[in-house]
Amino acid sequence: MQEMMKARAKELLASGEVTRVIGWKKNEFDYDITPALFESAEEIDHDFVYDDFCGPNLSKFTFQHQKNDTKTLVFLKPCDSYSMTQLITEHRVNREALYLIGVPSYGKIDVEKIKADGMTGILSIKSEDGDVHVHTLYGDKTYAKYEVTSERCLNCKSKKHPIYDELMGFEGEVMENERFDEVAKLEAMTPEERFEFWRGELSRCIRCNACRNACPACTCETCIFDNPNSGVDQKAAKDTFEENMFHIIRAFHVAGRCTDCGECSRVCPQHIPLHLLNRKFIGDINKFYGTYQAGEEVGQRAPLTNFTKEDVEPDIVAKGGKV
Amino acid sequence: MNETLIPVVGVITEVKLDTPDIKNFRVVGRDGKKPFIHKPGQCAMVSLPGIGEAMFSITSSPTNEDYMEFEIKKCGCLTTWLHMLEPGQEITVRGPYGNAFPVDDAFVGKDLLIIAGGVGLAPVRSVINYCRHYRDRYGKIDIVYGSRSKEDLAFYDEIVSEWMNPDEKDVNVHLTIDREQENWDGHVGFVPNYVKELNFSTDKTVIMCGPPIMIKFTLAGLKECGFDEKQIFTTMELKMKCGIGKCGRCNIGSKYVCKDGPVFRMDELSELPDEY
Amino acid sequence: MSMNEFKPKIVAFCCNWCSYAGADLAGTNRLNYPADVKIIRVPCSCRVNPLFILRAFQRGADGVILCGCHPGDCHYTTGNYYARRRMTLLFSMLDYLGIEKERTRVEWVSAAEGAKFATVMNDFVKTVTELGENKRLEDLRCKK
Amino acid sequence: MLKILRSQLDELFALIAEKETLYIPTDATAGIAQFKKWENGMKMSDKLKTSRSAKDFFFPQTEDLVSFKKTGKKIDIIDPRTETEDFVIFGVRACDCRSFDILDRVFLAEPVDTYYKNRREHGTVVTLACSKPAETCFCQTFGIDPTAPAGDVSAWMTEDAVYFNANTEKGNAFVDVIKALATESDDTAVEAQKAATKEILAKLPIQNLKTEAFGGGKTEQYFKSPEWAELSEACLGCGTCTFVCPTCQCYDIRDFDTGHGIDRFRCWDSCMYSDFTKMAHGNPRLSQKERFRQRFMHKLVYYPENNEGIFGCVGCGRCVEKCPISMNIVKVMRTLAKEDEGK
Repeated sequence: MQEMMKARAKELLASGEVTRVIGWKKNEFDYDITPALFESAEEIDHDFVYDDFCGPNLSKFTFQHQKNDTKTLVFLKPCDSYSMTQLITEHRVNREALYLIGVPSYGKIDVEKIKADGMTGILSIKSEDGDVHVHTLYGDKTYAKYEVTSERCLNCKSKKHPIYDELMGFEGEVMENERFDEVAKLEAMTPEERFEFWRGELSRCIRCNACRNACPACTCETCIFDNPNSGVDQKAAKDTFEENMFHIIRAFHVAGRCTDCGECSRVCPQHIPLHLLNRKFIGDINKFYGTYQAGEEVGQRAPLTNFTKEDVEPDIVAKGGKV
Repeated sequence: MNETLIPVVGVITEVKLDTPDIKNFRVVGRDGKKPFIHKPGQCAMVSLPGIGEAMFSITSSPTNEDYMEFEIKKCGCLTTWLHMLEPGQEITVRGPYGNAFPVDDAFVGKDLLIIAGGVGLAPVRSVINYCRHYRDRYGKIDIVYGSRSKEDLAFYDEIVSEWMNPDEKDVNVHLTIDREQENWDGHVGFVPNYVKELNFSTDKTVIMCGPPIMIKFTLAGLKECGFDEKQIFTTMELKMKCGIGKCGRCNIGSKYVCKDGPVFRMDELSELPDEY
Repeated sequence: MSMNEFKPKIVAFCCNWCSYAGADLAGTNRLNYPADVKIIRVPCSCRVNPLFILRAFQRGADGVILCGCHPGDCHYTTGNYYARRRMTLLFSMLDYLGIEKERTRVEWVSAAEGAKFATVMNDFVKTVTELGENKRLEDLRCKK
Repeated sequence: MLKILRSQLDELFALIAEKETLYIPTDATAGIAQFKKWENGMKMSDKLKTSRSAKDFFFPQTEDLVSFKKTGKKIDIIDPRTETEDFVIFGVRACDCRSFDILDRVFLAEPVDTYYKNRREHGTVVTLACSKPAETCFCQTFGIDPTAPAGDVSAWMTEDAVYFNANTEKGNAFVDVIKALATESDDTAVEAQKAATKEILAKLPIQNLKTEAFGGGKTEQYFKSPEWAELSEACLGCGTCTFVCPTCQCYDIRDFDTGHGIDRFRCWDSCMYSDFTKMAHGNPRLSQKERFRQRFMHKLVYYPENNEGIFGCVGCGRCVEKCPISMNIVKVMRTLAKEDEGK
């Protein structure tokens, strides 16, 4: 796949159809992937990579390239593709300035899972035929790929590309998944238990804003948490209330627009399962207002900017959320 | 122990609307004396608790023993609030911060050329009044000051009644405004051009403060006239939080404006990266 | 603080056109509801931003109730339909984070329903009193 | 050198905690270790590094500076501080320990930051030598020997025992406390561990980066480098690197209205944030490129310029691990050093 992508990118560059390519590039380690801009065939030959570690969602990296006269080629995984559709719906990107190629994703490896297993001094990680070979200074180990696949990929919502100019590989399907199981487990707890759970998770937050800045739905020019006139522009949580508030408000602001790409949890340096907040909103929206997947098609109306006269009453919450 | 991050209370004793968007605040401590001693060009952190804290230059001369003055232009959140204050209101101040103009060494015995634009007169006014106080130590003093209009000239009353007073020995004030207006018979035009027109002799020491664009063109003009960068002093301002070179945001290269500045000699400044 | 002494602080956001008038009516009809209910008048129930609700809790509210016109009766035609969706989702989220769902409520009270306003408030205060102090979404700095 | 059996570790912690508050690294959740106040039964993490650095102990993420009470036009100033209690941090790695020196040079320089100084005086740092360095470690680049960490007390942990060696006055006091449990020992086991670790260190992939290309006086050369644009291309502008960094010391001062007064507190800030230098009339660092450049120039050029050539990085590798887009100081150093060679 990587070679196909490289070849196609070079072809499009050579033909002048596009002048820039947004893809991924490898760093120091096998698992270290940076989104990168390529402008020549040499750069692509040298650095371009597409493998099981290419987690970063490229949809938001197109922002600075949409005012150019010439087109930018962007490779999109199915997740990125949903985010891109949502951004186009919200008029945040200029579709005309982009050339989108959908590429399949076979599940990305979460290196944190490998590290959490106690592996350190990792020199290389190779993913081949469903096995992941980890070579370290302190010995080698082989995992079955599903053991170290990231949570978001294990619960893949869709392998379909809602938008593309060109598709590589196959036309994927919307997947059956168990992504709401964890949410349901939390919902089944008592308020005390839930509170304890979230306190434990959110108290680790260092307010680095990585979740916000990586999120393809967080596209405000000035975030409310950066706006000195909002009264909530705190840089660091001085009190537990503020940790809660930041995450509640952030989740609320992307409610109905979050495509569940899982970037927030991937980038969190403190391993806070932020996707569980977003999934709660997604789950509730599905339950209360009918199944809705943000980024499924261009021009969809987001649930929170929409209503029906027959919407459920808010006391549904008090009744336990059963419609 | 000197608690640099804990301010002291200052009482506003007088507020004067100097121009449509600039107010002059007189501040003393609770004991009626000046909150602290400073040198010309130094700054203080002024704050209204709950609103914010910001660095302002102390515009009064150290030779003024009675009170401290701040000349504040309304342009952001804190300054808007400050403009709403009335005499008797308490604020907090801490300082003094930064270096000062070398009034006691490099300037001594020199002819001074002071160039200011808009509210940029505030920090150099301290120098002017200090030099007027110790008149014998310095040579001639030329002041070129410009603003958008006559109304926008800060300290206009003081300029006319004191600096331009015929009794004042060897102080020449050259005022200019940007555009023609009624009841103004002085010079019209931008400061950089006016400085060139006045064609000063190049043995003067220059002190300059004003908007970045004015500094840029005046500097170029002065160099054209034959001034050396070593003769020119200016004062800088960047966002500051601590005032003591620790919070890490007011640096230009390896220099912190709050600690190593705000007064820079032009040749020192040109060695620093262009990020201000 | 023992339970029988505990008086909850309740913030009630009331829409200007219906619920605030409803509260007025309750007052002129001399219907009793606890003084612990602090009413904040808003132009429309959909003016209430999630931050308002959180801020109320931060500043020491033990319960927050939002009152608006009955769906279909909004002065601005559709405001309360949006508010309905927002608050449903927000309160569900608060519950998910462990802030008991009984501490938050939405009620539709028209200008003519003074009696309903009083009943609702009495009932809500009773519920929150039983729950006790809000400790999960408070800002300790404001409690000093 | 004192020796305590690892089986006695719990006893040791209890003994220390009897006198002073004790903090040890412990596992918080999968893959994350953090310093926590020791309580009975708490196990020490066997992770190499805590997720956040140890700078929190002396320079916490948020701390109250001063409070104000406003009545009418009057303002009263209240110093909220109470005497800091003595505390012990156990298990600080060599890199984090060096970071305290770097922070000292900022906070203890005139005018002294008394908040920081107070904590520094009351804290005893017990370092722990590394025996299992990770691939992201590059402390040797900055002349740190992870097998012989500094601190008030240095400790080495082997399979079955922990060895202690006091380096300072405070360290001696600490050693006096733990003497009850310890036996005197020679340093054979420690030397063996050092040798073994050094062999591993030699095999680390990003150790020994070139530092010759950096230092004071290089401002002009690197400030205008064309490389910054490409390096900062993917930067998200989040504060992860600065917040996990043990040497990043920038802070913001903010006011919070509690409803009955004003709390002025300081909190960590990040030069990567767009509002870091934003003023009412403009911003000298408009794009992420300038902010990104500031962070690395500060560590590699500005800081050494002001501090006798000492770099503002300790090679702990946290930014290498945590950056959402895997951009880090290692890559910056390599790219710029290459550019330097080309000159």
